[in-house]
Amino acid sequence: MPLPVETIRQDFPILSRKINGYPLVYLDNAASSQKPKHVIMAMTAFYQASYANIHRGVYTIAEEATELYESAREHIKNFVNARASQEIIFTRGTTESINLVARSWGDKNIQAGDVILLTEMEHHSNIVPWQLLAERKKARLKYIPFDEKGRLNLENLDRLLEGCKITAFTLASNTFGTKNPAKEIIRKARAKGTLVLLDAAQAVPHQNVDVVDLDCDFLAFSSHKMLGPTGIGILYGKKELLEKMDPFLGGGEMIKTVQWDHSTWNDLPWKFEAGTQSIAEAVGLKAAVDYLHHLGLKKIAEHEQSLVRYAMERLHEVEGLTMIGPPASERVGLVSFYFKDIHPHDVAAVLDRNGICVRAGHHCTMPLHKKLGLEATVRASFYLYNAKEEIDLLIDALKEAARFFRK
Amino acid sequence: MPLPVETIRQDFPILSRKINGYPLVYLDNAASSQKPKHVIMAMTAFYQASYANIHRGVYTIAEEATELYESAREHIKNFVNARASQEIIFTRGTTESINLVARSWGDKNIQAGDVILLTEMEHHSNIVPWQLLAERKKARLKYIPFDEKGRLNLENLDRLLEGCKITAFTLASNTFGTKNPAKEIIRKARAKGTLVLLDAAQAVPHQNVDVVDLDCDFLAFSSHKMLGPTGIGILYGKKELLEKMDPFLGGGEMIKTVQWDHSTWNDLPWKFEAGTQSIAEAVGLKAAVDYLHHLGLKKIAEHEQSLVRYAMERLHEVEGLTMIGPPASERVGLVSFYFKDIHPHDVAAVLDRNGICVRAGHHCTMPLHKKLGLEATVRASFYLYNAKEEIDLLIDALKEAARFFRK
Amino acid sequence: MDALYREEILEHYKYPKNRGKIEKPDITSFDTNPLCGDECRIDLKIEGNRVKEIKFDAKGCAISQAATSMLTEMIEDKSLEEIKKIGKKELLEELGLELGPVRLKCALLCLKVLKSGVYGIKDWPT
Amino acid sequence: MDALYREEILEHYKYPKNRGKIEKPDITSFDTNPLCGDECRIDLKIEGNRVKEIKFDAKGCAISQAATSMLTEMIEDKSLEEIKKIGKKELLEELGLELGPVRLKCALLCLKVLKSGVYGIKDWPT
Ligand SMILES: Cc1ncc(COP(=O)(O)O)c(C=O)c1O
Ligand SMILES: Cc1ncc(COP(=O)(O)O)c(C=O)c1O
Repeated sequence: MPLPVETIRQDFPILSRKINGYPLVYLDNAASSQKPKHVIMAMTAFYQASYANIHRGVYTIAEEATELYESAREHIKNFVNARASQEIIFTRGTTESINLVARSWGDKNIQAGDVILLTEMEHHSNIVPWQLLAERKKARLKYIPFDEKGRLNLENLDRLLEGCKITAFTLASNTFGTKNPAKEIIRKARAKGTLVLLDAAQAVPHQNVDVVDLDCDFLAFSSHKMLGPTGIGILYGKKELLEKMDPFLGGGEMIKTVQWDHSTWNDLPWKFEAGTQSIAEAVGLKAAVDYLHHLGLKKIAEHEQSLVRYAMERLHEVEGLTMIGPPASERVGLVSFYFKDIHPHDVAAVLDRNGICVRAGHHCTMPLHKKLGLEATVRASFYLYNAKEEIDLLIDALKEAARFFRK
Repeated sequence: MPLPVETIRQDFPILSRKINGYPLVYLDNAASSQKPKHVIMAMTAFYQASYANIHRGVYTIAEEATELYESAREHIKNFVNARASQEIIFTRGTTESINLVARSWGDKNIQAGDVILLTEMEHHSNIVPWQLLAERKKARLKYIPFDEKGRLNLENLDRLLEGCKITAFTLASNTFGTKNPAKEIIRKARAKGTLVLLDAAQAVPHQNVDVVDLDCDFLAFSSHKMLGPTGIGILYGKKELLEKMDPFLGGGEMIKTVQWDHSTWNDLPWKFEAGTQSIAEAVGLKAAVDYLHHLGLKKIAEHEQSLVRYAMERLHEVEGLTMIGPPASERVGLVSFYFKDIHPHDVAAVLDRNGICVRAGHHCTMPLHKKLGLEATVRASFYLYNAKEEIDLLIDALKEAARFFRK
Repeated sequence: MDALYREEILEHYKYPKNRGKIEKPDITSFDTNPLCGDECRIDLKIEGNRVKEIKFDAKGCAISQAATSMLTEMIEDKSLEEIKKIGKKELLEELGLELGPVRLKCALLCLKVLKSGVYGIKDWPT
Repeated sequence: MDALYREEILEHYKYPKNRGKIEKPDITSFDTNPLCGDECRIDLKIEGNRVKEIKFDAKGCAISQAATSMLTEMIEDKSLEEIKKIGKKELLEELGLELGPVRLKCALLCLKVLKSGVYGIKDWPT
């Protein structure tokens, strides 16, 4: 049975909104997803009935809040199949998760001359923290190149891994949509003793991700892209590694004892959770995981695959439009494209007049765009609530935009 | 006209909850505050009608979301009377705000032997980041002592400020309740060229805080203690200082350009806001600021002052109970106390049976407690929705606890 | 469509005024919009404190290109003092558009570049 | 009140068993609960792989003191193997209380200390 898209759409209040009289067609899911009422209601109910700060209170609502927060961690642990809940650290998002590793693991383990290996299709959030680390430590950044189809070229991988202490790459590209051959890279990295961080921001919301099966050392993702609220994200890390790492932020909750001149640290995962956490957000995220789990990631992936296949077929019809990236079968549910003679902003503006939300810009992958000789592209990205009919509307609007600017 | 407490209580859905058949009496406001329906509804409405990622989208809901987010910043700017909205940086909370300064300002400006001056009554979040910085840089931590009434002893302040690059202290103590003489300390610090960071976590929710009048360099506070949601906090910093500081986290949105080997940074305040921000939380915080502003911080402060005065009077009635800290007139609305023969956890547990929420523990001020020779205390902390009658219930329950454990 | 892309905007976009480069400009200034990769360079030739010649080069959307073209028209023959008086408000009136915060940045990049050139301040605040 | 502070718990709290210190313990272990400042030390005298003597010293609430006292009673004369089999479940059954996550930590600190002593592992996971 395919995904019951019409029923699903009823769960997302925003999808009944009209823009300039047109129904909202939300195709910017790679930037952030909309939220089902289950998630919104879970947070509202929490604030209305059980809100309190966690861990420290011995009264009823504080214990309820603590239980909810820690059970969100359990949910995430099961969702990515981690071995222990101590391996799940709550952060503000993918970006903070990666920065945490670059600081806490990186500052301790990276030395002058060491190689840090990224790919040419990384999001800025998986480039800049490593640039800053490389600068602090005089380490060297290298990049696995991509080919003209937006696929990683692994020919020289062994050479690139030489002297490499950590490689950080995305499971799925937010610009090309490419699903990267993570297992192959991880196997080679393992052989060289190189650690692996996976940027799973575009993967966890859309497909089954199993950290044991992948055998990665760290995995970072964001709640807001997987139907959950803003303000919370996740870092998975192998326990042995997390245990040896120094804390990232200092403050309340991450300590065991504080004295005038020094402190000792709390156990995992709290060692990395300084200060009051995103409590209501954890409650919302838990509801999001339930929602996704209930529908099944496999079905969601199949649905998105059928949407991207259909979208790419139909985009071929639009005159002067060029798509970037691999064939549909090698993608998650997104496609980026451009017109040689119309700026992406203008395309997006015309689409917006028709109620259609797409992204126009560099999608936080400037180096990728630069390599393609482009400033910006238009990106349409799909999720479980998107329907084929919405792609038809997209195509119509793109044709209209082309007509308008060429008239 | 005094604060219309009965009307205000109607705005807080959680206050109608019952615990073991008793009405909820929430006296743990220093840990976190409850949320009025205005705040909860603002976030719900946002998720239901205008949710999108910000800054990058050129479609309607993305522009609406961006406008809401940036207008939250304007609200905060006006709330603390900052000169420009570039001086307001969104973080996850007070803890992250202080860590940001310790890293971004500290790593660049603190050298071996420099003094960092704190006080003996700081929250762990305003100790540990400085300990970590001192360790990284071989700097020296010093502490302004407090006297037997929980007041800062400023006798040796000039000497403590020698060689001191930055002093970080709390505007109001979360354990004693003491309102610290910030202006006096700041004046002396200025004279020595020492920068000043104020931990305003316990101040901004309860009284007017004016950064220009105070003339502080940095000010940190949290949304969740001022009726706002979890997951967002604020760092105010003087523009000239923020401009010279390096970024804290690297990633999307905080860059101007990214190239393979280096990047350049976005303008203030975005230079310090890496990755997807706490967007819905900013919307909720904005509603919280509106709510507080509408009632007036002055009235709120007066109400809390009358509550703490009454509470301290009545606590004298309870046999074997000792309060710590200064007289009511020198306090914000909170009071910590202990029984020599009953553990604070047991006190809190008995109170919880009666629906009363207080904190029992070290309140993240372990060094303070150690100096007093205490492991933990009980703390009752008040906010705008608390009523005198709730203090009567607290006193009754404390008397019951004393009877129970002494029988 | 009409509200966003008035005929005049489209005209400026398709047939920009003052596009080009000045060989030896008295003032030249360049900046980018990090959010969408727009770029803008403005060259000025000044004589007796007055704009003698103006050229620009801009990559970007219709709004940003049209705004730059219109801005250069607005300052032809103007004195530096007069230019300093041109603000957001004046440019947006000329454009005659209602813009959200993101597209506003597209429209205002040229003004930022012009101001930072005229005032000689590298990073003119937006 | 009754559910949380049963008579037996109060008895153990007011008149703890095995409180004290062993001069030359074969095993001694100490830990704290960072959330509330509770402290717990357990000393064991072992003979022939069996507990010969046991003493504890604990600062903390009634629950944590009573739990420690009860735990020391549970392991009197037990072999190290038998002790290793005592888990959360067994201790909580003995306590006979329903505890929230925070107070659970109060109750389980003594078990953590005992286990880390018996296994010789410094930071026994909670
Ligand atoms: C004085 C003081 N500083 C800092 C903090 C830390 O704030 P947060 O936990 O929101 O980061 C708190 C509250 O816990 C506090 O009371
Ligand atoms: C591949 C990838 N990595 C990292 C990020 C950053 O995530 P966030 O902005 O939630 O920190 C994103 C999304 O923006 C992304 O698509």
